[in-house]
Amino acid sequence: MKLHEYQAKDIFMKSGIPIPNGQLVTSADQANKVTQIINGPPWVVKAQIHAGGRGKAGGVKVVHYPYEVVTATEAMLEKPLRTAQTGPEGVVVNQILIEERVEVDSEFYLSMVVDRDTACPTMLFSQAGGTEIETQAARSSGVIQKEHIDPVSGWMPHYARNLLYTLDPPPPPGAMPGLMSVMAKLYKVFMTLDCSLVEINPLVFTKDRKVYALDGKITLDENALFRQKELLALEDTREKDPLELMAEKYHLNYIRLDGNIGAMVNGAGLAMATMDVIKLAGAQPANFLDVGGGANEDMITKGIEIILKDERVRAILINIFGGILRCDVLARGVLAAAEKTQMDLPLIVRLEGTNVEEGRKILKDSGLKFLVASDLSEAAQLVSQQVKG
Amino acid sequence: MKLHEYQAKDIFMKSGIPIPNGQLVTSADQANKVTQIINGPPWVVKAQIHAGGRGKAGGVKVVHYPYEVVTATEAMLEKPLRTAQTGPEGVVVNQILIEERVEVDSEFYLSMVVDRDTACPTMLFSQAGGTEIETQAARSSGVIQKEHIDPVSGWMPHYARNLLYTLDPPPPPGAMPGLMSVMAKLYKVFMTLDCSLVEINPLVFTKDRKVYALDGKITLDENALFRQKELLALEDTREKDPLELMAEKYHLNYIRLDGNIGAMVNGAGLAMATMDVIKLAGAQPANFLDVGGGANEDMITKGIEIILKDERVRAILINIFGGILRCDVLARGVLAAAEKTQMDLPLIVRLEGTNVEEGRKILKDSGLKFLVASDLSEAAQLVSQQVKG
Amino acid sequence: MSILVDEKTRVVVQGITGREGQFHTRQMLSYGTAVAAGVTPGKGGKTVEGVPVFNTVRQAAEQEGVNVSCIFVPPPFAADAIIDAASVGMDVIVCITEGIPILDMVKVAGFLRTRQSVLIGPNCPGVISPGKTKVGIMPGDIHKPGPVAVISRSGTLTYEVVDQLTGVGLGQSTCIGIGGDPLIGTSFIDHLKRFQEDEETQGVVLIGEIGGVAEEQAAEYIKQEFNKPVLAFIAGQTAPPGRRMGHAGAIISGGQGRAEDKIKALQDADITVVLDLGKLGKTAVEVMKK
Amino acid sequence: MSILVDEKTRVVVQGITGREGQFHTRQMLSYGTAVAAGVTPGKGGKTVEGVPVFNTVRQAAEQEGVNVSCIFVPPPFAADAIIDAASVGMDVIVCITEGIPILDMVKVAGFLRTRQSVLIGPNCPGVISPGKTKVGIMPGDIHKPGPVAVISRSGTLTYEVVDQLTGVGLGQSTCIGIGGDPLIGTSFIDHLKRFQEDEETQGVVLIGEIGGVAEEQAAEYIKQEFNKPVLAFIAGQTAPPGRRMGHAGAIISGGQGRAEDKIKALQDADITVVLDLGKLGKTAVEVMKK
Repeated sequence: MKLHEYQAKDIFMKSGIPIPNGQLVTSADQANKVTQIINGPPWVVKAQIHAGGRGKAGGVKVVHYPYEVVTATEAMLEKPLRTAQTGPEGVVVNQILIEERVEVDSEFYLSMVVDRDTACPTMLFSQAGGTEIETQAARSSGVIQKEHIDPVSGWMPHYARNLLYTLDPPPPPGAMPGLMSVMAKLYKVFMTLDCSLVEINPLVFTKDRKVYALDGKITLDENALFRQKELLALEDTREKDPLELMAEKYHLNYIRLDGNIGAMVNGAGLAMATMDVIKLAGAQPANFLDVGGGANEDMITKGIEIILKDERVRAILINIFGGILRCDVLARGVLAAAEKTQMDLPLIVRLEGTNVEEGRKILKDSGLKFLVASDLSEAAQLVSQQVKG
Repeated sequence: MKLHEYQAKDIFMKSGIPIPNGQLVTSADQANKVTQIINGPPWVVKAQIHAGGRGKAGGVKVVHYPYEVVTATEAMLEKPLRTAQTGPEGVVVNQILIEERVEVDSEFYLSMVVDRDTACPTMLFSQAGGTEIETQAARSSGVIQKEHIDPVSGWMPHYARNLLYTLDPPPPPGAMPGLMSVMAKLYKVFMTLDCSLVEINPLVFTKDRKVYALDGKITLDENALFRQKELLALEDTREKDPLELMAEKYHLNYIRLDGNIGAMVNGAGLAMATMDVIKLAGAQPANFLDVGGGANEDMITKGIEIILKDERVRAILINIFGGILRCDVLARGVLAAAEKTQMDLPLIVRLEGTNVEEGRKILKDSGLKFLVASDLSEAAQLVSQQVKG
Repeated sequence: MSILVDEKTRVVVQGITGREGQFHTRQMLSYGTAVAAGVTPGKGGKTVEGVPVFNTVRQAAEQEGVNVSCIFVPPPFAADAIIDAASVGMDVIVCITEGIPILDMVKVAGFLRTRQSVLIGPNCPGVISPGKTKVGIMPGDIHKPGPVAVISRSGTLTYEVVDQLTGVGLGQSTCIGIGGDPLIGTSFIDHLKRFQEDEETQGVVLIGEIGGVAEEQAAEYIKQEFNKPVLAFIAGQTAPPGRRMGHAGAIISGGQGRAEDKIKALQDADITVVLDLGKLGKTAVEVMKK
Repeated sequence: MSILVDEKTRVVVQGITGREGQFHTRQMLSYGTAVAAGVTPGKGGKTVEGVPVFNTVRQAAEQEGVNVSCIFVPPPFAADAIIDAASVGMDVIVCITEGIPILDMVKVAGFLRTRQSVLIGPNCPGVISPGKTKVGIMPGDIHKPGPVAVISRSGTLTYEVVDQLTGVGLGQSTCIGIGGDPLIGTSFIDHLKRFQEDEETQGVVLIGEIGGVAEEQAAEYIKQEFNKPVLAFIAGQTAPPGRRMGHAGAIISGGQGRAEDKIKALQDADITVVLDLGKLGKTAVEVMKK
């Protein structure tokens, strides 16, 4: 679950990580008032969307007159913002953060993730703070320094020193305590809020010798939200695909893709492989849909419904390898969905595994029109023919 | 640093460990008023001293009329209480805790310490709650169950289950959530307050199916008090030996013993060995006094002053093996003390190690009367002769 | 032979009284697995499918001599269950549970560094040594004993693969689902080392997917050290970057974890990579002949 | 030979710019110890007694190839220093610092379980292999090279013992102060095992004190496994129960840690125990003859 910049910064502030003064607005009128309470000029007007790359896309403006705060806000609010990370249709901006501007002396990149190889929370730090850290990282490894935080020791000051003293020249003595403190607090935020990512980019040292988080990004571990209930209120689903939201509600893994073949599969690996096979057969999947290993009849019905809500879909491929999910359960779910909706799209079904005979029989006896595939390659060929023909 | 029962219980309460309602009083008048706010009769009147064994010594009374609360308070307050742990002179009671009484169904023993062998925080639990856990433990091992809490995992519910399901019969289902919760919270208190001991004895399950800590004992790790500043205010030094208090102030390790030979040594091991040698020579040490490896002149002076304040002392043995503490520094400290006080007790000095010649010369040239011993056995013989003769 | 589990394996099911625990205990028993004990706190003394239930893993181990645990407890309690099982000294711990918070797994991984237990999973179908024992949730009847080992990050995809293998006459020595989470107890390499030593295993099918660099590492290891035939498949060739594809660990991020890189690494190590899953069985016949 | 440290040892002093760090760096250098680097955060680039100072242990290790650390940093920062040194892979870490919170040492002990570093201390005088190198704060000149090893929980008491040994003509192979805290990096047994293998060491003097059961464990180990002569001394025969005798670890509590029990355990293992410290040297001459 992604948080907005303003939400991340609010968490930073409460955790003792300094941030510039700022105020969230959702109208030009509010923006006008904010110029009276936030230090300026200049001010920074920042579109609040979950995607990165805002700066280059015009989602961050530095302005020098109060009226410019208002016009900049008006220019962004309720309009789609297209960044390198949003896709071509962009994302509609619903909220704007207006901040004082601080005078930057030096910029750093600082973040925390869990490293898969070492199974350790890991802090990443770079002198190359700014907008393009990911491409920089890709280009020259070594630009980003890593420190694995041992789960027994927890945070210790030497982790911060190991990162900071890699800088050449080392940070000015005046910056050390502030930077070390931010690192310790970032670790604490990461651990106590069950984050999967916390990022400050840039973390800056200002000309008046203070340390600030100028931007903030937090992604929460959705598996841990059961013990982070107070963070649930921070969810902003307005940027999400409506079908993905619907799928979440029914605990289905659905991801919208660019093609026109609706696919429903049990198990993530098999679902990915099914997408791949569809593509190999010359068609394009409209979605990834994993109903899970333990799906029940209702979840199958909902899965079909979601696929049918997608108007681009021209044919449906159901690929089930029965394990926990029995094929007869699947068959009943498909029938229920077919009854509820008017399913008139070509349907290709490939069933295998537990109770496969019973499942096949239920479908056959139902009068529902569908094609049976005996294996996965054949299923992909059949569905591909449907959309080509 | 030991806390009183009422202080431990206050910490328990703030941590979510249930305790009986109670109120601390320091006068009979306050005791009288308390009967109106604490549920009763009956009430429990408990002397607040650091030593254990109060129950058997008459330091805990259950009373049934308000006037008895007052008389019980009067009977204890400002009087010495002698328990098996106080020594024959007892400890003066300055504070009384008055509590409601809960109806006990079953009693348990629960505590946490750091286990030296495994280097793990360790929870101890026993069905045999009550007053005599230490002797019981000594008598039959196995009565107390131990669970080592791994420093990576921290607290986890299975630690509690491993302890609780050793009970035979297992605790009533109604008691499990309460007992598990107390265990989790006890662990948290132990870790977050840097305790060296937290003990609840007895932890009870009441007839109305609630769990309470009926008594509480907390000892804080003095090495960690630098980061537990708010706990410093809980120190009650009134029960301490005045000379020990004075020594603490000067960062000297002083412990009052029963004999009449004042001993000053650098290093704890050598100080213990010196006590042992004094005893082997037929005399008794009046104290353990370790001035530490890095003592300065002033600390030596203070050490001598503390020894001289003890009126039982009839002779002094100084045993220094110069390492970090140089013998010349010691000699100057002794002279300074001799000047400040009128030291007229027999003094035996045994010096060895760094700058020993210079140290010996300083003492010799000072005109101070003292005997020099060439080795430790001789030093002990000499000092022993002084008190025998 | 076989690795990790065999006919001597005695299983304790943690979470045996839950819906899934009960169902799969029945399935395992009917496959012939020696499910010797179950654990559900507070349900000690009951039985499930004739299997005695204990309050703690320790009691189950003491009284029934179990050496392998199969965990079905819900995500909030799963790390506790794994650490409990490891404390008691289980040789192998199979954790089926999906959705464990990643910081819980950081603790588990740290804890396991000082213990001997091998953790399979979490978020995995388990381990089966066909004809000997099954510890997990895979459909037993698609397997048959034989010389091919399977290591996979996936569940149903593994069943698909095994079904094809069995279909072309290639039985299996041991099939392991290592799990679809970013932090899992064992890597491909851990098991490749075991299969290298396992005389019954004549070749390995390795089923990877997007996310992480485990397949790249396995490729490097195979190139340097492994001398039995290997066939690989990588799911997610068409997956978009930045999205978790069902499995928490199946995500391309920071330029890492793409299927094409994994396929290239495997091919560079002279490993045959099947691109069309439907053809895996047939290709396996050829590869395993080598 | 000798154990832990020798003429090849290259030392980094953590906390080199502090009062004690500076003083003992000078002392170690004058004994002949190769103090190759110092660490004090923020003081990188300076020198102390000609020794280059670095901001981090990592930098010191990379640039000066040190393999043993000697720690003089104050108690609140000592656990950080130990873990830092262990992360960088020091072979031996000698922590002189007294007064480290015990829960910090719980962390340190947990951390070290997965690392190779040997921690000596904390709250110890250090390690000396006379004539070769000294890593610690003991007065070097009372030592002389020879066949007797010393392992002790104490500081000045060890100097007393070494002085007597040297006085009776018994030189030392390696003398180790393992530390006076309840949680320390190594036990008597850890070093007995090393001395067992060390050809130069012909006998061991073991200096214990009240508190814990390390001496009892050592007695058992010696009885079972150790075949060189051992002489023991236990301080605190007259110490009252329930009081910490200077050392945080020197306390009789819960009926455990009494000198008499330790002495009995040692004697039961056929180990000569000196009761009068003044006679240790002479007794050592007899015992080491065996």
